[in-house]
Amino acid sequence: MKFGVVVFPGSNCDADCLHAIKTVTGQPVEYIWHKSGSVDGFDCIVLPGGFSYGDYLRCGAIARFSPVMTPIIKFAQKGGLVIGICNGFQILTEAGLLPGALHRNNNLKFICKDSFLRVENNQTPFTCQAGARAVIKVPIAHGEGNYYADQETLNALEENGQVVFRYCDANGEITPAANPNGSVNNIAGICNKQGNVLGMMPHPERCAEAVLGNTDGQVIFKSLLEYWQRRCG
Amino acid sequence: MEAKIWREMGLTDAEYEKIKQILGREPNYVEVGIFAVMWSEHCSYKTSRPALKTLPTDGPAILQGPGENAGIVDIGDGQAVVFKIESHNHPSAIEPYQGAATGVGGILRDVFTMGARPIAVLDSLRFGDLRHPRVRYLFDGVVAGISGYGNCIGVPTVGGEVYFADSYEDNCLVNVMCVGLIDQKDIKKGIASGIGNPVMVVGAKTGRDGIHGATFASEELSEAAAEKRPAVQVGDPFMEKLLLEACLEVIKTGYVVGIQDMGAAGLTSSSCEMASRAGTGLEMDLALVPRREEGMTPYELMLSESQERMLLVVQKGTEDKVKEIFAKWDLDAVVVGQVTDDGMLRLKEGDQVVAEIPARALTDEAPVYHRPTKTPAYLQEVQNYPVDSLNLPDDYNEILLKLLSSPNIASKEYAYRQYDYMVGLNTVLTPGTDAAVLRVKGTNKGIAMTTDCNGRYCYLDPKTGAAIAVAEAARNLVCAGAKPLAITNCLNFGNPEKPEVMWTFWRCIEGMAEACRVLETPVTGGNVSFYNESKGNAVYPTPTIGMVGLVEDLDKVCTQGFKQEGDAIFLIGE
Amino acid sequence: MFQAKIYVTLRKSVLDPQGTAVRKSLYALGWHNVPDVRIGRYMVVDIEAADRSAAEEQVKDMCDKLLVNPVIEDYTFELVEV
Amino acid sequence: MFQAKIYVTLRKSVLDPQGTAVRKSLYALGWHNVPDVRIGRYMVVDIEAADRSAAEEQVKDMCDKLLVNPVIEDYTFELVEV
Ligand SMILES: Nc1ncnc2c1ncn2[C@@H]1O[C@H](COP(=O)(O)OP(=O)(O)O)[C@@H](O)[C@H]1O
Repeated sequence: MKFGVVVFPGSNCDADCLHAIKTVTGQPVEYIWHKSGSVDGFDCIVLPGGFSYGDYLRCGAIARFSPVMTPIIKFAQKGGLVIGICNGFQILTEAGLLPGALHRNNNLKFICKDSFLRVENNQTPFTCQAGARAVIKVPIAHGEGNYYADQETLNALEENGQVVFRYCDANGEITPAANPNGSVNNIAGICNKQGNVLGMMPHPERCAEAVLGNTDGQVIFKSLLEYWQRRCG
Repeated sequence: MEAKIWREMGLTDAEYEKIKQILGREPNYVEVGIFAVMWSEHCSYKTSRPALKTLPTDGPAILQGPGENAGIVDIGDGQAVVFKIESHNHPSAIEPYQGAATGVGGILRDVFTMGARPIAVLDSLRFGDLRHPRVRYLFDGVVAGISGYGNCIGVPTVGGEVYFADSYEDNCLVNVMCVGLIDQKDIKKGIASGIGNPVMVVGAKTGRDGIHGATFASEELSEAAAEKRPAVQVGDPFMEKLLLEACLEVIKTGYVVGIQDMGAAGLTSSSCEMASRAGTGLEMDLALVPRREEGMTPYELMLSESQERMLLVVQKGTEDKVKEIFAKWDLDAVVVGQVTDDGMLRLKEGDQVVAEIPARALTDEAPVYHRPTKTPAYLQEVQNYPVDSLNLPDDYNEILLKLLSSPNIASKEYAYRQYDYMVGLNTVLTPGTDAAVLRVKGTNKGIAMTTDCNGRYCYLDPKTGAAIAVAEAARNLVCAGAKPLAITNCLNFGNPEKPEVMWTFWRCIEGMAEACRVLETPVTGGNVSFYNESKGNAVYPTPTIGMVGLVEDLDKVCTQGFKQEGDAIFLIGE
Repeated sequence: MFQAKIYVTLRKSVLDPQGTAVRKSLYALGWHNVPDVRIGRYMVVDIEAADRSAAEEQVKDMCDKLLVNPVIEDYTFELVEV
Repeated sequence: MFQAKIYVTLRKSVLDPQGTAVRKSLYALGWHNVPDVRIGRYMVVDIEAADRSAAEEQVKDMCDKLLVNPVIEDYTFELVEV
């Protein structure tokens, strides 16, 4: 299985994603430059965190028009696996691959801390190795992770099981206090209707090695590999 | 030239005479401006140099001591740590967000200009009493600025300190330290060697940012209204991120002979320092410098402090390849001149020479002052304070709670929560413990780092206070499981023309030197910030220490806090 | 040459934490007579165009494509010849 | 009740990285006829005041005290009765 990590100007978790994927899955992984016109040969595309184009105008708004996004949108529409983390999630919403929008945290500040996530749907390619309603600890680091969608969109997301992760407390309870940024319905990550595109604000690549004190994020990369091997094996 | 002009630029009459002697003629306006910034306290260290010379700077691990953009220590396996601390006090007191943000930008450039990838930032902050709205505004703005710049560029801010005391009320202190990692073979220096090698300006376009405020009133500038020259620079962390990646990429190619960031005094300091270190000259055509605004004069181009720019000397014939790499990152890279053999900094506008100064006259030959010192009167009073006469409290619980609620002792989570301290996947010990520890990928080693200083101790006893700052930093590293290696320092003091301030400065240096000798942590560089005064009084003498150490075995790092019921508790030391 | 002044605001249904924070600060400073504050973006875009209607069309297009996110934002703009 | 529309822009020679990024992005999208973009803030403040001149004075005061950072920003505002 070959992973590609897109490098936009201003991406800063690109190297982290590459490192984590290599360490956890042992699979080949390469950078994809934002000016690249093709994503041929890749089985999973990662849009990493960071501040693409400085987050100027709106997070992800300018990156969405990078040349590489044209083949990525095609790839996604054909069922290719795409995961956007933090800024990558913002880019996916701006590009219309995922519904809704991410705006400023309701405390108006950048927040860097561990958060607990409840896996709301473990039937996706990104979570198939997680237990039902599993609780994982994954750090967030963002200033604009406040997920918004109008009521109609929300209803559809909930009905279709597109809400993949929700902020919860250590016991898996979905409470307002566990919501770090004001996201509607405590949403931390969603997928598209087909289930092949995931966007999440927390950073699984930051908790995928024992030396960093937490390995809960591994499950996402392991799930992808497992899903891929099942489908292709 | 009228005396008014050089005086307004901050030169004394004697300094002006010295300039005339050096040049053997009257300087022109641009030249006076260049001398004025290079001989300013900020660039020349003219007051602090004699004291700084007494600091220990050598040791087995030191690869680069003071004098370059940053210091370097050996951590084995052909790797090294590059680090430096710098102040951005005055800009932050005017515009806290941008002042702090550009402070981060500047110190990052000092580290990646050596070829190192920055892996961590630490901050050391001082404000007045938080009950004042203005102080809260400064504190909020500074933290947001560090967060805004550091997070965006993707270098984790992994530690620091904050203290609040009245003496910092109008004059907050914002010291930022950056730590980078490098393979020793990639180390680059700020030298302009190789006669005929091209000189390139890279990064952001030059604007009228931060040109010395004192020169507003002088004649040549009168047509350009003050509003055209913002005294505050706005940082562009996105540009810096591109610059960082492009510079590291270009340094790897081997085309780069020398590289230096344009910090204070921009093009002026970078060009004459690079030439002077190499014993060469530089000739530049200012008409070629990319600019943000039309009609900029040579004076403005030379003194602009626009952020996110670098000066490069590359091997002749590699210009196009260098340009290609910068173009890949959507950045300008423009040849503006070349290295010469005559030791002169020669500036032209097209064919016309607009300034011609021996490069060394601006750096090594800058004036040095041995300013008078005098024991401050307050010292005797505070040192003789009859501590024994204090009443003992009745309720220690109440006192403890009171202490814990002091902003100086309370958790600093408010600040570090806003910093991305994890990006980079190296942070093994995160904020909230004695020192930060970052792993070195591919090894089982770690680098520990901390910033420390108790200004109040330094106020009460400057020599012991400074020694305590070094010792505290060392203890913090040791507690994390590291062996202290070396320090960088940021010396924040009041007006050095006041003998009392100068006296505390000297004593602090003495204490620091002694502690560094004893602990075998030499000084690899630092920064001096004078004229920090609040309501006419100096801030507490605040010699901030930034220290790095080596963790040989990451499995042995240690965090503070009791771990398990039943564990024995020891108190060690005297 | 035309100059477009574009005003972008958060849609009514979207919470505006920044506006709320500013309203509270104003209150704390003694302005108890400010029931609502909304905060948006103000963009000034210079544009070379043959005539007003061409400029108008292009500005609209820029807003729809890049400058505004219709999921959370509304916009209006004015055009002046300069 | 009055409504103040406040337009805050960066002062002329202050670097506007955001505006520059947007201009470059518009260029990449094919708008080669946009020589300049400046980005600022737009605030809508509702205010109860006895009359227009009282409202005006208060809005000015708010801007100077809180809403605008005079070191790097300029502002103008309009007032309408609502
Ligand atoms: N301004 C700051 N920026 C980042 N981290 C900070 C800052 N201030 C304090 N910290 C972190 O908070 C923790 C406690 O700091 P401090 O109260 O200064 O501890 P100590 O007095 O034990 O050295 C440390 O991990 C320190 O790095």
